[in-house]
Amino acid sequence: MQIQVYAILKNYFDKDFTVEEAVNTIESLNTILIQRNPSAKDILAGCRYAVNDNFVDNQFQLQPNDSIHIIPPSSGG
Amino acid sequence: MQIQVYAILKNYFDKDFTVEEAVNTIESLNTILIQRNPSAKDILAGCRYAVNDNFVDNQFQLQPNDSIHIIPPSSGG
Amino acid sequence: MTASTSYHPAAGDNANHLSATAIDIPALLASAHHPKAGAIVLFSGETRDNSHGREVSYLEYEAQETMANKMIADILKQANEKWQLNIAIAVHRTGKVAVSETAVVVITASAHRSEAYAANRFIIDKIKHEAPIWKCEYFTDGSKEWGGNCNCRQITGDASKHIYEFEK
Amino acid sequence: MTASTSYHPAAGDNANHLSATAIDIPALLASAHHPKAGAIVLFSGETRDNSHGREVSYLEYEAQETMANKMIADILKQANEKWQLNIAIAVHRTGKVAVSETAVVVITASAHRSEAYAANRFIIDKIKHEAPIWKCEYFTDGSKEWGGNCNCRQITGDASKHIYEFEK
Repeated sequence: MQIQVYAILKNYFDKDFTVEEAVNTIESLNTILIQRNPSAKDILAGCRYAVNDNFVDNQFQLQPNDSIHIIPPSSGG
Repeated sequence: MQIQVYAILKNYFDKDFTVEEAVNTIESLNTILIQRNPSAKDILAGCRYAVNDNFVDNQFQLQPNDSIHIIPPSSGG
Repeated sequence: MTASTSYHPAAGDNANHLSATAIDIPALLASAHHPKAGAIVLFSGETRDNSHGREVSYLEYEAQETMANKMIADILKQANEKWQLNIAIAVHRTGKVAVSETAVVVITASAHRSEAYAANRFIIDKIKHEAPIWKCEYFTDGSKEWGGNCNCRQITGDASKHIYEFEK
Repeated sequence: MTASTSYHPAAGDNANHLSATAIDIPALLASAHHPKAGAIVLFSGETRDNSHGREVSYLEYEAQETMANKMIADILKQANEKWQLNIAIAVHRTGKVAVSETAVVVITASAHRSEAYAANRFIIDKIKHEAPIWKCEYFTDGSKEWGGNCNCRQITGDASKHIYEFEK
């Protein structure tokens, strides 16, 4: 499963990386990411997940080939 | 006494003209102007008078050499 | 025109806020950047091709120039005192203004956007109600009409008291 | 860039609302005239030389580009439906933006000025809160910081619910 992170999340993870573990939902993916880097827990709690360019909720069912973007709060403008 | 009018008032008076009659106040000037052109009465009622580039009220005491501008409501922008 | 149309709090206001020729908006905007300003708001009032259901050919603006210039300078000063602006610029056309051309431009710059928007709106509303500037509409049917007067006096009973849109 | 950044209600929105190079504001403004529009409002968000008391060298913007572009297009569409605009344009920079350079520009045009101001404010507030675009501040002391995040979630309890300035 391909993950892409942005902005402040790049201080905690590589910009692009792969999760090989079997994950069915965003919630389980989130758990894995916190295991990988526990210091990212608070930051991740403020982020939203997008799958194929649409925001999804924690119960969203992931497919193995989904492209997942983790979206921190906006700071544009 | 030199009078200058603007905008819609030019439909009722010359742009620049002279009042030779002795007038002491804006109020008496206004009366003379209405005598000259009674159809301007309503329009004049909505206008303000300026003497030497300052707005003045009806009781303002005029001097013979004052330069008087009659200012219709704004329609700029 | 560029430098002379801005209000610089420190320098006072010796600007000319009226222009008998086309307003150079890119030049004014280029002069409105400021290293402390995070927000620039520009308003351009332009001639529409219609008014009260009639087809407009062009507008012509007349002003009592010395008073209008002084009053616009004073309005910019008020806005600056109220919102601590980095830049406040206003220029109003006189003479003929074709459809889609700018009749009046207001530019405000401040650290944050709320102040730039509020000040901009304040300035244009004040200019429209107070400055001795008048529009004559020339219609495509050949007729003309002095128009769109501020008629606040009918409500306030005082020609010097206005109902400003920014207060609504 | 000129034609492709505006929202034309009839044509839908195929514009690119992100730009990796300097935004050509005079060109955008020139494209925003409309014979039915009496009011054009332009907002330019620019890099300030300071932030939270520290001296800023420049900003760098990153975006999730496909989502940001789609969301900005949708925000312009919402504004157009709400205020019947003649023109609605928005472009946000990505990459490095120096002090006094434009990071984001919004242009709205409508028959009368109230709608142009309100729509402009709506669009910039929505973009700032919603669009997946992030600012990294580079300070003159050599440090950098991802900053100024929308933190509405702490108040609303929902990352998709924001408190917009235009509603205040």
